[in-house]
Amino acid sequence: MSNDSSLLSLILFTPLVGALVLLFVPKRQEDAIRWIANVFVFIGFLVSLPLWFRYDSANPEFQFVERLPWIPSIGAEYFLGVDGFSVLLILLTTLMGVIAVLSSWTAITMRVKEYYIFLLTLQTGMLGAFVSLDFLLFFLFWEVMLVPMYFLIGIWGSDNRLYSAIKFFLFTLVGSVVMLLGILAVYFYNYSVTGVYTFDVTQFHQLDIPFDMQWWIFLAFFLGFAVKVPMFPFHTWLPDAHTDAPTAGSVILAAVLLKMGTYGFIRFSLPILPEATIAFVPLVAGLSIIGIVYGALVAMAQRDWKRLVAYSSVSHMGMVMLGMFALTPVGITGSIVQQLNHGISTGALFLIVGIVYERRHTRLISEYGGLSKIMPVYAAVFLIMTMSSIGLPTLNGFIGEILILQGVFVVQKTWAFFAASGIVLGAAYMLWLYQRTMFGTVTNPKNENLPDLSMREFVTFAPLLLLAVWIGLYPKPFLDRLETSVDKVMMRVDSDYTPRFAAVMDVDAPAGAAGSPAAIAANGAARAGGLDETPAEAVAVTRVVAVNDDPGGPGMIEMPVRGGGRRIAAGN
Amino acid sequence: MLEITPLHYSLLSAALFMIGVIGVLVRRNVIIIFMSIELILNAVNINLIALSDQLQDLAGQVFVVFVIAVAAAEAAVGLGIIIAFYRNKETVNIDEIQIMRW
Amino acid sequence: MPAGFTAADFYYLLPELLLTGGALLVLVIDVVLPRRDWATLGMSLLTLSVTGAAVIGFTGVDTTISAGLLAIDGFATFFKMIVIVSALMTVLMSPSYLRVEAVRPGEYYFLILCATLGMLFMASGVDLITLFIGLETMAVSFYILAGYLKPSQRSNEASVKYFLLGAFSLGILLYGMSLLYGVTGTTSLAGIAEALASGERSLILSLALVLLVAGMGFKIAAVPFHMWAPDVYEGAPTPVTAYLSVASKAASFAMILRIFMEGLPSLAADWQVLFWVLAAVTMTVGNIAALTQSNTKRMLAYSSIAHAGYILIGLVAATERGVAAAMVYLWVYIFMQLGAFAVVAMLRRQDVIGDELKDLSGLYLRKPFAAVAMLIFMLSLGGIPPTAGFMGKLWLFGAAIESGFVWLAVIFVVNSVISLYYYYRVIVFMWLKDETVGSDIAMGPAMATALVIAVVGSLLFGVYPQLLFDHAQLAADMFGSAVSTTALR
Amino acid sequence: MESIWLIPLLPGIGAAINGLVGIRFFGKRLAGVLASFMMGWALWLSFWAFVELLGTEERFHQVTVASWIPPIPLDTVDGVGSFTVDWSFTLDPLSAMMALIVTGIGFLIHIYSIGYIEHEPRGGVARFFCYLNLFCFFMLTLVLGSNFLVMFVGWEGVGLCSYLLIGYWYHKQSASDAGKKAFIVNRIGDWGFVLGVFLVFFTFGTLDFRAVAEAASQMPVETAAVGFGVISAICLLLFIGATGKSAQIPLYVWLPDAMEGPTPVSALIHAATMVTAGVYMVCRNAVLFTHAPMVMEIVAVIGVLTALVAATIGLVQTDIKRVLAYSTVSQLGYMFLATGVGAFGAAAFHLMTHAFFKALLFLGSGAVIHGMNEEQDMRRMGGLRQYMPITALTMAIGAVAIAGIPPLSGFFSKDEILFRTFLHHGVFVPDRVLWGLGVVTAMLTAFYMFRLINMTFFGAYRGPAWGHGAEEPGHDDAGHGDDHGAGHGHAWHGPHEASRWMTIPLVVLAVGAFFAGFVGVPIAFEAVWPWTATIEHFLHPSFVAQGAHAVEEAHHMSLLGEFGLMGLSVLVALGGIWFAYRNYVERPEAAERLAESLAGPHRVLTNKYYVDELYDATVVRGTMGSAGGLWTVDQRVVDGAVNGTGWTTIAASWVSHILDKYVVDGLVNLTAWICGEASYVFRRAQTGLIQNYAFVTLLGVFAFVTWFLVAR
Repeated sequence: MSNDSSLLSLILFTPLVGALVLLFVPKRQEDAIRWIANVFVFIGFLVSLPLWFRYDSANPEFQFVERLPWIPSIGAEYFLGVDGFSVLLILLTTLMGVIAVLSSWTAITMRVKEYYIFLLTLQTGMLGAFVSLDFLLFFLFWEVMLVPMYFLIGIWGSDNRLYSAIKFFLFTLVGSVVMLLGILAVYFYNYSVTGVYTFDVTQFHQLDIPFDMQWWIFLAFFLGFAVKVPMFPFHTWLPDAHTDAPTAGSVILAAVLLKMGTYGFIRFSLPILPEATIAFVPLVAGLSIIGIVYGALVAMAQRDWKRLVAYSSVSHMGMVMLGMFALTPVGITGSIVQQLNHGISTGALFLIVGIVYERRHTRLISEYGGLSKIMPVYAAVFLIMTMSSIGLPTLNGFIGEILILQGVFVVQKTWAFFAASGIVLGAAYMLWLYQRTMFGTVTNPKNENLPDLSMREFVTFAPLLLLAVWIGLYPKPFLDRLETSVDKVMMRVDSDYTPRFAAVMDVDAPAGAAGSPAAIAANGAARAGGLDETPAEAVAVTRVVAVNDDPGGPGMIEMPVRGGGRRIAAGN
Repeated sequence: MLEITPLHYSLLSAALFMIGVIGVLVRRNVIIIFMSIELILNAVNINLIALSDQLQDLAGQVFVVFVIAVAAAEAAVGLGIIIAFYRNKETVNIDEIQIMRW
Repeated sequence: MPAGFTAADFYYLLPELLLTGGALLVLVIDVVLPRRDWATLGMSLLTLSVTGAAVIGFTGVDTTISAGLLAIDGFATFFKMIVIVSALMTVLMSPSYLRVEAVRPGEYYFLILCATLGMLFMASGVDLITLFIGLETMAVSFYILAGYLKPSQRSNEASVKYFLLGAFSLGILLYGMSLLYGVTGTTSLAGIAEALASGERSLILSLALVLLVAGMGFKIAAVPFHMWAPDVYEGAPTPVTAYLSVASKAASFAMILRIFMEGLPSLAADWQVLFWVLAAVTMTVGNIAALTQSNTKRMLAYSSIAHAGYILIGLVAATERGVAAAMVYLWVYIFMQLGAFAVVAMLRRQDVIGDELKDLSGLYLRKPFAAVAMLIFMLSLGGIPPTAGFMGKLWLFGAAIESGFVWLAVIFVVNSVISLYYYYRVIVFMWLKDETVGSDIAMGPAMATALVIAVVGSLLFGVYPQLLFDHAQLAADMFGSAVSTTALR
Repeated sequence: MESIWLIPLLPGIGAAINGLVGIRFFGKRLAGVLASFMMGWALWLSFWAFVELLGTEERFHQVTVASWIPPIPLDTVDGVGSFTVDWSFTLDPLSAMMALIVTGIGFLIHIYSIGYIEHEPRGGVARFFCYLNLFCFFMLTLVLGSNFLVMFVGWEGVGLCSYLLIGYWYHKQSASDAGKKAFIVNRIGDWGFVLGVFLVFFTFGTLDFRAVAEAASQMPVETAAVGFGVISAICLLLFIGATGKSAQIPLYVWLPDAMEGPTPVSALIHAATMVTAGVYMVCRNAVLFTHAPMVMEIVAVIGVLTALVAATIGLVQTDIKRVLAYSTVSQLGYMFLATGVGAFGAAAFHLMTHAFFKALLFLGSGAVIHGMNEEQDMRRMGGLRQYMPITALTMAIGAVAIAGIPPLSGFFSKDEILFRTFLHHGVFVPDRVLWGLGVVTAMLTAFYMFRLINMTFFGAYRGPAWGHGAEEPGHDDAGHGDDHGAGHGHAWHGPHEASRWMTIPLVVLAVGAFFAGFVGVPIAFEAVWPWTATIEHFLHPSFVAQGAHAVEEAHHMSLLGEFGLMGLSVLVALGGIWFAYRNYVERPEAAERLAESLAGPHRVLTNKYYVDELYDATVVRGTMGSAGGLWTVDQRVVDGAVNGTGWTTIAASWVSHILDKYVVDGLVNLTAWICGEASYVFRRAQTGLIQNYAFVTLLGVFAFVTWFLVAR
């Protein structure tokens, strides 16, 4: 394990430092401000790259851990650490940050300084939520994000920005303060059991909270996270916020902010409240499916380009939630991958709207048409991203959707049946949009001289295109990184689940106890000693199938486990 | 012959208190309202004295001294305030003290 | 109860003595150097600083002096610091305001210091008599301060209202105290607690309880005893309003906590219910009424009412954590509330009264620092991390949940969301609107210092609240729980 | 054989080069040549892979390139399985044959396209070849993929390319509409397909075709007695996918519209390759389907009905490409009929021969359209054989082949299907009914094909006149092919033969269409032709599970009977041809008179195109009537239903939108409104009067006291 003791802090605070530096740059030096913001956010991306290479995907523990006392009197700590979920989401965040900042170069012409300060602060807030392993710290960052986002919408947004901004803010706030109550309930319960005041999430992951209490806490968490996701019927802030936000704001909102909700579910709701999670599966799945179909249908009726994409988010995030609450490893894996995909493709779609909006200052679909002829490169990028969004194989969306639907299917066929209809509807509204904007003849004279993508604009798309194809063709590195994290969640929600990393676990651990948290801890301790010796033992111990020498995870053990898998819900 | 018990004092005090309260609620002249408040304070004083006597405890009487002193201070300050107000507004009708509302 | 005074009594009274001396000196200086505003200002600041230092000097002391009339303990020290820091900030934000209003600062500072003195006694009083004296010292000073702008009808009116209603509520409070005295036979809080320990109840006791709650409720502006607050806050000079809304509230809370936690713990079941209702109604009415205000001061008044409701939650919980939560909240509250009023005070110019929301419009263009500061105060009042307000709310949440008052916590949650709406209206005016009115805004060094203190306080205790928590916890521990913590259901 | 993964990859690379570089920088010819070269290379590789395959005993080779989705535990019917998918490709007889068809025909069509597309602007040409290569990439992935998901990659990918190519002239509303329609209708099928795939995994714990087949072969056949089991469900779901991709009832409506695309596209995608993917998929899962006889029956019924309905509609079409489109639908129906009766070999055989003659016919029609300056209406053609002899000859060969006249290829494959259908014993459908419908369809096929040939190449020229540059041909029937981009502004000099780029592929295909049938000569000819049923024997291993190398059951029937059936089908075909000849070539005036007397004076010769329509009607009478009716049905009902569905969806979406705006969001805003109103109420309570305030205070006190007295 190669843990740099302060890598996460570095990643976390680079954007904030950038914001602080910007504070001291004179307001009029707009280009300097732009350069500084771009440089800092790019450095932020660069320093996050080691996470990709150094993350040990065979290690079930949290990695790159940093732990300092923060508020000892209530047991809150500055406790950072990442696992597979957060690594991917952090990388997504830093990358989307670069893209968002870069895409704002010409789009933002007023109050430039404040704009970049808010954008960079937002970046730190989002990263903080992903790296925090202290629940209070998480909550702190979770709330911190709201303010810059509020300003991004409220100051640099379009027509109805004040309404949208306050709606976004209050809506998400309602959810999150209720969530805070839930957090405190867990906190005090933990105290009553262990006698220690702590917000340590890894400790919470080992709690066995009584079911009644779990039920209520789940509800509290649910409100907080579901608003952010957003799940039907808590989604109405989203179209407004998206529509009125500036392009970079929409991109960040879609690509990263929405992931907070799903991340919250997977990091907190599922492992801390496993029984309640199982009890709530029908509700969540139902809402997700409604969200999928409903979001798609409403998207189809939109006349506003951005609003259409916003509603498509509702649909896609419904898919993500459904996959997660299938509570199968495939479903959860798919759900995380789909989060990345949604970030990539919807982020790109918002950029795409942003580009014509910047040129024409209208988002009405009817204002456009025939752009293929005028802006061929733009049309090609849009096409690829449309295909990514509707889940065309070889592009990223497909991997996520197929994993989710497959994972859902084995649990409850009817869910998959309805959810898969999203595939058809998704194709319908996206292609219709594409046709209305890109195809046909140029009827609006204002469109005749629109310039095609500039080099800078193309550069904002390039990484997204690359990622879309990469995940589509070879998602293995991503899936590998999720493996142990998914297994850990699965072990919480399914006591019979045999994790894949069981193969590298302690030899003495009895098979039945392999899934217990204690065993993980023991294993973690054992592994701290040295990674290299374990695979050899592992081969001797259990049913190891193949040692894979993928560059992403040296020494990773793959093992398709057969055994008494418990069916979660009423599958037949 | 009726014996005057502490209860009687308390009843007197309560009556005085209510008179003061009603005075505060119904009178229109600020000065009279202020005097009603003084009535309330005196109700308190009677109560305290009677109880002090009943309990054979001096604290109650000490308390009364302080209340009287404070009432005097309040009277001074209060009348000053009312005069200041009167200078501006030329009225001490309480119904006209309503610039600030809602 | 040993008779007579000892040297130790005077030693422990050092802060109060210093403050009294300083206050008198201010008066003297005002006479000696009539046109030197800086002299009275300097003297006031010096007095407050020295007093503060003296208070800090008694950290860790836990004793009762003056024949059991005053307690010098962590709780008292904590509240004294709250009062002194707010007094300092109030003094700092005053000079420019007083200059614009063209009033003599000497007596003004004297009265501020007098009010402070009263509050110090409220913080350390453990006898109904001392508490009453302290309360009145404070109240009478405020009656005058509220009407300090003699030519202003609004100020006059505020003064009259505050005076009449204050005296009225004083009557109610005193009547309650007299009944309590009758039931228990003592004015000492410890004695009262002892007398009531048996748990006997009577009608008179209930009546006394309700009257006490009503009387104190008036001071902290809890609904339905809050009616005076918006009008007085609006009419009083802005720095006075600031001081009134922060320090008088903090001192009153100190008094409430003393009386109920130390004097009436055996009646906890009764007053918990009372305060539960009071808290819920107060925060709801305060927040909702604030939603549609267009006057900043009035809005902040309602907000202050709502905050009183929040803080009452700590009392409802009636545990060490609850008390600590209330203390933490009051401490962080001074920074955000005083800061907000400081910005409003700053907006007062010759041509602009500056207390309307629209006067904030375009502030970010004129005084970016003030706009940022106000943003932080608003976020803090709304309880958004990483500001101090969040940490305060966190403690209150925690106290409520730990004691099992989940529904109250939910009401609290809903209210904090509602409250954000009107705090955001302020932000909208400052940041999202560009029109500016009136002449340029000046920010003197004193005002700047006040703002900086407020900003630093609002942020520091949000990011690293440990110091504060420790003190609050320590101070609250002396009460013990009035009720056994109901474990989470 | 190890490098079969290169076969799809090569066109993929071609597409990438043309797409990334070509659109900007390549000349028209270079783009075409590059794309064709890639296809040629792929053809070469396919050919050698095929040869190598013949050399192996096992006739099966699988190449895994990389892991795609690494193993993740997932529940299946029996315990925890492992969901994993590899990028792996399979070469077996079926895929080898398909690869040859795709690369072979694809190569020819690429070459043809170089000539066809040369009037397009430069970037457009590269774009066209990019799409075309991309299509081949996906099609070959589909064909060679060795598990459901890799196949699905191709399956969806060809859909995308189809979308792009149909909408190639995207500035035309009808073209982009058609592309969109094709994609969405296909997606509906895909919805069934993916559910089928999920069920496959859930049932078998794997997605590999071979493993699935093996596992399925261990399970009981789900006959009517056993009931509709899980395999039947899988097959039904997969078949839904096939109906979308292969344009079967009820999802066939997109295919005729797809003719908006350039003709080479129609030839390659909508005739020879993509639309046969459904058939291929069913054949690929032959083992599964044979275990679900009830679904087989459904497949057969759908197939034959599609064949019949499409053929009848084809009778009255006047657009040359639409005739061919309906013909394709009809022929695909035949193929499904074959799979439905268990004759997978026959289906694959017909698939192959169809690829030849239908590609030929489409390319021929493309040459005609090209020569007629984008005219597609057959009523404006006639007598073209003198202007474009090669086209006429090759198309005639194609028509004879599709009509089923021996010894051309169509005869053998179609006859095999009819023969096997004749022998088939259905589950629900009475014996011989399917066969009877098939024979009727055969006759209709012969008729409409020769109607097409006759109207186009025989008789008098009915098209627009042409001058020497100045005169523009009249286009009063708008909607067909006027304005195909900037490249068509040149003056038209009358019908003319196409360039070499186009005629050479026609000739090659004609040769293929002529001789391809000889690989599948019926066993009845054993005496005269020793290599009978070669293709069926060759393909057989693909249709059975590994290790189950039982010889295909013999289909016994007397030689006389078998020849009798052949004779009958030939006769029927000749009958159709004769009918067409009689009414379109021999006595058109007579038919006109007939029309006059039967249809009433108001429909007489008002318009010469209209006369042709009426002429058709009077000649074919009842068939005509029902066909016209069905056309209407297709337009109004089936298509209407599709549009109706679309409309309903849009309506539903609007309802949802309104719901969202006024109810869901309304609740949110309502809350805000209530708060605002409450705020107003509280404000009004603040009267400013001291006595009111005192009164409220007292009220509070009284309330508390009362509460204490009453409640406690």
